[in-house]
Amino acid sequence: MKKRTIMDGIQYLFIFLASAISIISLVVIIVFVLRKGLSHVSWDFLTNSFSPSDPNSGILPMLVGTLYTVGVTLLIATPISICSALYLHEYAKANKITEVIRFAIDGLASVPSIVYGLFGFSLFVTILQPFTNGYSILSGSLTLSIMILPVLIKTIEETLKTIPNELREASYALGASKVQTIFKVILPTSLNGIISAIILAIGRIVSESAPLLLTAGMVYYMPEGIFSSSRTLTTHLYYLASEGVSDEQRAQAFATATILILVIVALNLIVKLVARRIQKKVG
Amino acid sequence: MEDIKFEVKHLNLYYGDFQALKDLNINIKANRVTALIGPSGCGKSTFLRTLNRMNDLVDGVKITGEINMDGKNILSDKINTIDLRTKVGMVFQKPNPFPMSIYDNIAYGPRCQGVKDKKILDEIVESSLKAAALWDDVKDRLNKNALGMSGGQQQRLCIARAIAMKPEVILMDEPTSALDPIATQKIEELIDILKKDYTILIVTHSMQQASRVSDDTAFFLLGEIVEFDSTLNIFSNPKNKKTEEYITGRFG
Amino acid sequence: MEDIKFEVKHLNLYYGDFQALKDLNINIKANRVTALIGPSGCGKSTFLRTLNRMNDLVDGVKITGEINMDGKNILSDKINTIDLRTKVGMVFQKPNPFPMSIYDNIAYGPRCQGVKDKKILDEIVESSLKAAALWDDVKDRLNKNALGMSGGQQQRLCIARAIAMKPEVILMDEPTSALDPIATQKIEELIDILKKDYTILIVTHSMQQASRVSDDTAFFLLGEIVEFDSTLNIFSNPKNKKTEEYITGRFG
Amino acid sequence: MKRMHSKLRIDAIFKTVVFFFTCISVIALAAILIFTLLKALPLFKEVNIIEFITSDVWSPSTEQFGIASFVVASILTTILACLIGIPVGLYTAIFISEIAPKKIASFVLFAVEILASIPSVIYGFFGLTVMVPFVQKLFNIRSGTTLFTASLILALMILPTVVSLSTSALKAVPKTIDEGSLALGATKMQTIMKTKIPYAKSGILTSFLLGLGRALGETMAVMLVAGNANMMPQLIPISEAYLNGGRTLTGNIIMELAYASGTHEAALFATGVVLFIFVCLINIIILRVKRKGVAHS
Amino acid sequence: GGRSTSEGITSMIIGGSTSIQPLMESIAETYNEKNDALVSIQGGGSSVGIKGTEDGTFQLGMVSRELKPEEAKQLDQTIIALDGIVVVVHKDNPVDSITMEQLKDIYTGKITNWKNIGGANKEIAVVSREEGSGTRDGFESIVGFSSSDLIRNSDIQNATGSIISDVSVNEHGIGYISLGSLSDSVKVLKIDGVLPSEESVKDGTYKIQRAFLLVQKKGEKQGSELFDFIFSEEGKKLIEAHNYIPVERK
Ligand SMILES: Nc1ncnc2c1ncn2[C@@H]1O[C@H](COP(=O)(O)OP(=O)(O)OP(=O)(O)O)[C@@H](O)[C@H]1O
Ligand SMILES: Nc1ncnc2c1ncn2[C@@H]1O[C@H](COP(=O)(O)OP(=O)(O)OP(=O)(O)O)[C@@H](O)[C@H]1O
Ligand SMILES: [Mg+2]
Ligand SMILES: [Mg+2]
Ligand SMILES: O=P([O-])([O-])[O-]
Repeated sequence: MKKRTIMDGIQYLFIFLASAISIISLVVIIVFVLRKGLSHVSWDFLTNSFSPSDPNSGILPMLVGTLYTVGVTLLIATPISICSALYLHEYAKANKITEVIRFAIDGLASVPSIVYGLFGFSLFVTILQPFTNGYSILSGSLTLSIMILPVLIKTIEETLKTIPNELREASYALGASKVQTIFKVILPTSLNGIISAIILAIGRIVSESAPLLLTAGMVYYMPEGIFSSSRTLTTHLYYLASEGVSDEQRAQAFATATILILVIVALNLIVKLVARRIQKKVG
Repeated sequence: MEDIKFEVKHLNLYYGDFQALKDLNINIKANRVTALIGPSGCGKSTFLRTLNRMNDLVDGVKITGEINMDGKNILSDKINTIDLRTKVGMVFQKPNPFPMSIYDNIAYGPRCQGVKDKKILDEIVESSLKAAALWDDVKDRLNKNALGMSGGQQQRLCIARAIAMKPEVILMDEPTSALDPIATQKIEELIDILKKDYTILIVTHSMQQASRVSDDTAFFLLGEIVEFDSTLNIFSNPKNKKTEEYITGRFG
Repeated sequence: MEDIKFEVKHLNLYYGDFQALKDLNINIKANRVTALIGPSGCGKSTFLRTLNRMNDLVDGVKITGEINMDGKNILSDKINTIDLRTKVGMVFQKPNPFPMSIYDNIAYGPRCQGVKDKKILDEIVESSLKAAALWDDVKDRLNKNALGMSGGQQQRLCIARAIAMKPEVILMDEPTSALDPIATQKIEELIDILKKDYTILIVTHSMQQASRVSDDTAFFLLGEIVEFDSTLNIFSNPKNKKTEEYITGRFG
Repeated sequence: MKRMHSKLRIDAIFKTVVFFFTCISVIALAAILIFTLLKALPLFKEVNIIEFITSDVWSPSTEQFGIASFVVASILTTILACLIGIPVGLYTAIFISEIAPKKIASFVLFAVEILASIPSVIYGFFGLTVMVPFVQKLFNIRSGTTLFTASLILALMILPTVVSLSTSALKAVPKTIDEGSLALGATKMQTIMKTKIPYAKSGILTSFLLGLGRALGETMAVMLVAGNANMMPQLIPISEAYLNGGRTLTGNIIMELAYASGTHEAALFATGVVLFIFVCLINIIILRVKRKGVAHS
Repeated sequence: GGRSTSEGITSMIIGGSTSIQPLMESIAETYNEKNDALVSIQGGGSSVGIKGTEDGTFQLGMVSRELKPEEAKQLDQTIIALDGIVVVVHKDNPVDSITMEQLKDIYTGKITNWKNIGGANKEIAVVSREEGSGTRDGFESIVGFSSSDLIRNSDIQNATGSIISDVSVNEHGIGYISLGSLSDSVKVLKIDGVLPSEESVKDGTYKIQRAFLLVQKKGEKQGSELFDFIFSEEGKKLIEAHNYIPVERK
């Protein structure tokens, strides 16, 4: 009996230690960024355009560039992934074709982002240049939308799984067609889940850098449309962190990182709220 | 003699390699309540779901034989299942209202058929809820979410939803097994009323319920129908030894 | 008079604000089978799980009153629940073998107690499997994964697993409701054998099962014990009208 | 009747549309594979595949392309990252799913989710300014940009993957399993270690492998802290390997792509292909693990 | 020249060397303002600049190294400025000056401890740029060793800022960067007694220097107004403000 208590105690110790490490790392990173960055964040910083020669310039073009990239990427990826999730969960039979599709989606999920960069660069920037204007928001978004497909498909499929089969059967038993069932029962019921999947995807898009460097380019002007090259907040941060040499640029880097962290925390909070709403609805 | 609603001939059903129904032959009479009883896994639900082709949704199901409904073989490929299901309504074991308002739940079926006129829908909703003895409970909160109702109310809503399609047959798969005694009693009373207008098939695990609500009873065992007769005969004078053992509780 | 195993006094149990057990007073006799019956949600499982403090695991449970097992109040804070649970074994509704070999399943409990000697473990495994009437079925494949067994075998494995702890009491919560008739029969026969050595409490939904296997029966309703008597009396001559209605199937 | 048939036709059309969209994933994966391969092809006119993989001389200026040292560095960082990140992750998952009160558990999970979505550039930035000097002082070595530093950052980055997937695997263990164990007088810790973890084995393993994949594929953060030295890590003693700089496969690509042309560029795409093959191997293992998991439940 | 958008604004994309990028960004900024034009600057690297110019992604490429012969066949080059490559160490490093020979020995691994050149007893941590970098090209060719002779355990960073970060936190470190990117978080070494500055680069006493090029497809005459601006007095001021050395148009 004694020995058991000791063994248990050791395990508990490990568990608390590990959890402490997880939490502390997060706290350290966030504090590190915010402490140095928060003081430089101001309304002007958010609303001024950027100029490498002006230490007091801001990040408005990158905010806009990020919004553009998020918007275009979602516009491309959301319909594709909703359809894919619907196909996989509502239509697909357990056969070879489905297996291939699932393998492809798992494969896409594990392709390193740098390989996406290589691919996007050689296809969208180089070969399709007449259509994408080379380095552009469009090239970046096309690359990213392929990259986030698996996340979106999987999370949406998870939502579809939580819809009890009884609801589908109820609908069919009332003489509804499959399309009617999907549009009147399945999609409305999974709306919250789809929204939180999208918010998760936004997080991915916002934090991605390597593929965007190679496809959306580094122009810091206010983007004029999807054919403009543009920096997102993250590639801007990369630029400041790797090319920034002055103290002012360092400060800007930390401030940009601060904004990024705030955005990320906000997005995660929203996901949580949405998830809670789903739980209420189901439970 | 009463009208025959379903004439089942040599019905076999396979889930992949597993044969769940074995050469069933049975005539279900119109405007009566037929109870399907038998131990777990004997094929009651499977049979019930064959009557509105709900099994089509399951992968790898193979069916042979014939089921003639009013003389037409509903197992034929030519049958439009959507049509069939509007004629053969279904109520499930667990109440499964859609996560929308009570009104929308009832109006769901008609709307899927293309009914758009608000007045007609209003009428359908009211009459269906009345038929399901639910109107008085909910008439003041038709726009509330149906998930806020009690289990018994939800199950009556599901019955109302089926009635709204003006079906000819209502299939019920253990409709009260998730309900408390009082809600169960209400549903049983409702079945008694509904049988005037509808042909009703009900799967139940409760001998008591079968004897209370049904006119005819079919006893299933391992995918076969062992005995089919009037409920009175089955319970008072079973011909088959297995039937007797089952209803007296010696197994199952 | 028989020995009293559990003396329950003024037992109240709350899940948060909801009172699931209301002032229960009952004496469970040793080396007998006591059946707990009653409609769904009446508190049978809750009561059963109080006897081995399984409810401790549920958030927000509050218990008042006393349960004396062999004269010691097992609800006291001082009781070592781990000790208690080795004395009061439990078998669940759905067979829940661990995803490991048959041998390891049985050896699991003793190993958790620190038994390491292979010979002792071998002995325990063999005797427990024999006691659960499973030895002949599995003696040649003790190292096979337990999940490959049939449902009935799995449930007997779970009983063997409980027996391996050499408990004094075995609690069973609807142990056969997931099983087919033949497996059920085997378990019932097993219970009959086990009651010589163990005090057994069994929750069941089947009146037939209660009357077949138990010596005493307690009828629960809405968290209260309505009637507690020998099974014979309860089924042939219930004193309470509710009990009578329930066992004759007029509700529930 | 007319309308009924049109309903069925709409069903069929919709199914086709949905299927078409689903195929995009397959097409995309194939396209990625084909494009990286095509762009890598010119290399193999100059260098044979065996040499490319086994030579540790990478010298674009003399047209010598061998990635052995980068493969070794990738493997080394991935292994150490997993050795640190996986136990910490698994134990944190146990804390979240088994031990912590609900409120604390959801807070820790939330923290972990945030860790997951912090951009890797920030990890790199943090690593460069905090961890690199720290590691240098700690070991009193020439430079803090080492494979060890990279492994630490990677451990942090795979933590969320391991934690969140292991947590869901543990949470998915039916309650009946732990009740079964507790009812046999096992302690809570015995229940977790002896029954829940074996039960959730396939999910937990999958989380490990996905973490491994992430460590292997991570680019930005690693590039910023690993030092990127173009040399074969010295494996004996192992500290020699970890306390020196090194260059991973991903680092090699992002490092040089901007200045590469011709054969050099092809060699970088070929590096991408090798990375891709590694990831595919991991994926196949995951698939195996999942199959096993399905078989036992 | 360049492309014209519908409003008649000249828009042009210039891409390439990340060393020239900051300079060109501020040139473009002023130029755009004055001429109502839309010249945008893309990074990428010298090779990307060359490739991009050849395939039309960029109208002009920024190149911070010498063109290879086969590249020179395709492209016209214009030197727009000179740049000194300065050697930097940690601020607390007592060493102030170094000879070209020592520098070469350090970068090729013959000298591995600061004490050998009058510093503390500390192992030297060499930091270099990546293969293909214009800065590295210039540094190696003037200091006099080839890429494959670089000490193997040298840290490699692919950006000026990263080199500064690396060296600024490491008392063992030594690195080299573009004069225009110099920051006061690191210490500059004299080479053979000469401190790098605009003057010393211009008059040639500071030896490690290279040219910044803009390239375009042979025969094309894009952006001549931009070139006018670069070589105007205002342009030269901008170049000087960045600590580079303006040159005359050739
Ligand atoms: N989708 C399916 N795939 C394979 N086998 C199935 C499927 N559905 C049911 N079965 C099997 O078919 C047999 C009959 O099942 P069915 O659900 O009809 O039984 P039941 O009489 O309704 O039982 P219960 O009383 O438990 O509901 C069972 O052995 C069951 O395991
Ligand atoms: N963890 C819990 N939290 C809150 N309420 C609970 C919890 N577990 C059970 N209850 C409630 O306590 C009451 C008694 O439940 P219990 O499971 O004991 O019933 P039972 O008699 O075993 O029913 P059944 O026959 O359906 O198993 C029910 O109303 C149930 O909803
Ligand atoms: Mg059934
Ligand atoms: Mg219960
Ligand atoms: O960025 P570079 O100037 O070194 O090519």
